Amino acid sequence: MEKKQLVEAALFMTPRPLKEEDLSRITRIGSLGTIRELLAELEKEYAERGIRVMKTGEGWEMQVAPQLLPSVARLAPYSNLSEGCKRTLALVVYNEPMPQADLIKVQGNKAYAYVKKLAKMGLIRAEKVGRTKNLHLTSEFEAYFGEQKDNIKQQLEEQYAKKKARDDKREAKRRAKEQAADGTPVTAPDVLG
Amino acid sequence: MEKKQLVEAALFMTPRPLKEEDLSRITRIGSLGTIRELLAELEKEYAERGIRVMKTGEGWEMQVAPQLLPSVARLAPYSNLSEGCKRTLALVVYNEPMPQADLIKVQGNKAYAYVKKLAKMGLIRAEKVGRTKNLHLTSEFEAYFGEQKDNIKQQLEEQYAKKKARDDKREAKRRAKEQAADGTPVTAPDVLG
Amino acid sequence: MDEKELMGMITSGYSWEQILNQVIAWEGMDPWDLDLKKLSETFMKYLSRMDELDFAIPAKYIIIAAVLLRMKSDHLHFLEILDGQETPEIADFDPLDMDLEDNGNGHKFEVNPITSPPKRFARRRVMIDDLVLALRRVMKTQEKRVTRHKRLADKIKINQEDVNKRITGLYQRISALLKGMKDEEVEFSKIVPKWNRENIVKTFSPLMYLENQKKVECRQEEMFKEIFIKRK
Repeated sequence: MEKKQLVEAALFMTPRPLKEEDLSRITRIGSLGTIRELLAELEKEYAERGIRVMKTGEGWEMQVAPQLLPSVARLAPYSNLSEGCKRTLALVVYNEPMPQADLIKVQGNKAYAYVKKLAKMGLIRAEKVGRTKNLHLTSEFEAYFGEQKDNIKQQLEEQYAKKKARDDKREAKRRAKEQAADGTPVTAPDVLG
Repeated sequence: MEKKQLVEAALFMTPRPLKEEDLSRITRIGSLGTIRELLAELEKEYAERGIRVMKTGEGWEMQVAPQLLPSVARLAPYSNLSEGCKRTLALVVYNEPMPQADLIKVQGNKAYAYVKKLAKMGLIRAEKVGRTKNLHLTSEFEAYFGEQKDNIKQQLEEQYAKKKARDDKREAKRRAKEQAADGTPVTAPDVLG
Repeated sequence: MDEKELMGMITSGYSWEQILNQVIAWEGMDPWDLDLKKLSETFMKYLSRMDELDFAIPAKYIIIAAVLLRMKSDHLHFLEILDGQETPEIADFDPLDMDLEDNGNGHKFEVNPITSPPKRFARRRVMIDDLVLALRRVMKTQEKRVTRHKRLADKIKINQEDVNKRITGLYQRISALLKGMKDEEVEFSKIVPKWNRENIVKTFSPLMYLENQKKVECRQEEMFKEIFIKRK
């Protein structure tokens, strides 16, 4: 009985899916057979509950029953990140270690508040380098997204490259059209005008 | 049935305790009476499990059963108390009943906020003694740790003594090494310098 | 403002208005065009130094600090609105190329904000182990504080045996000075042989004994300023 509770507690606590071997190590239950039996029991016991014990490609985890997710998703701790914070986070992913000064150049002074908020949440940390600060991602960041930061970075880069390609194409089309219309190159409008 | 699952899912998802009113809003179950009934059912259903549905001064939450926590704690390194609050709580356990004035001497004025937070959680309570206050541990504190406070105190004292002995030994070694290195005792830097 | 000026200000016992005036003068600011950022920063520096040295910080100072910071933040916000067009905004930024100087080529790129999945993140309860560590850290801080005070005290060694000698010596010196000057009061600064920390302490402590024994009477009109000593 105690053993099953231990497996249950581990699944509840972990921020990422656990393999049967991980569970064996954590619970000190040597036999993988026993682990599998306990998992099967738990899966069954939770089948009709609001939370589920389920196996995904990465291992075993506890999740909200899928049909209930929309109702409770906003309770998740980081879903309330503002757009600004998300951008700060994206920039740090791209450029880690990112000098805070560069971030401020890009996002303006409000970025100080984003950095503070993200640091408080434990997603990034600032490291003093001489008189300036460098921003790094934390292990909590990885735990939260459930992936290595390099993977997240790669995904972002791919998404970005696709978006840029689309934008470039659209821009090229627009220019071609404009040039065809009056034959003169377009100049930027006077800012003061 | 669906209603209870929703409450369960919300308790699972939330990073902070939820009040009955919060749960009513999230689940769109208007009646607080119904919410309370569902919570009582859940509390009972989880009573023997590896995770528990429990109430503190701040509201309802789902947590690992206290006696299993040490086995799975390292899966989630982030606790729900700030460093300052942890220090206050440790001092109160160590010195109960602890005069609030003594606490302020050690932790400074910020300790007022920690006392307030811990009192709100129901872990400590302040008792007026003449013009000052004494801080005590509560029965909720015992429920939180799943042990009698005398046991907790004893464990804290023993573990602390061990840790201090280790630290002192290390410090003595370091000093001996330093003195051997240059033969002169180390002096503090000038305060104004 | 350097450390010496800061210390001078702390021991001056100035009001907050006087301190702000001093900061403005020292930093060479134009009173009609104040650098709020600098002003609030220096004032905060002043407060934190006071705090470090264990001086009581008047509540008024804290209010002033809060007002200054508020003004500073309002000001920054205002600036942001003002030059919003010139601030390189996120939209102009190519995340793969941090060359910020060269982003005026007409292309507008969006950084994909990270989308946060609705994922739970367990925060566990505190265990006894956590309390042990917390207790150790708080005790260590306390130990350090005590050692620091002790080290400071050690720097000025007062030999208990000659305390009495020094009390009588000081009393004679005060009497002689008062007689010689044909005056009622003598200033503390005149009875300290050489104005340094050690001598100040070595004169001040027997003076307190004399005051306690009701042999002299001391008065001080302003904190940290001159002490006037009278025989009783």
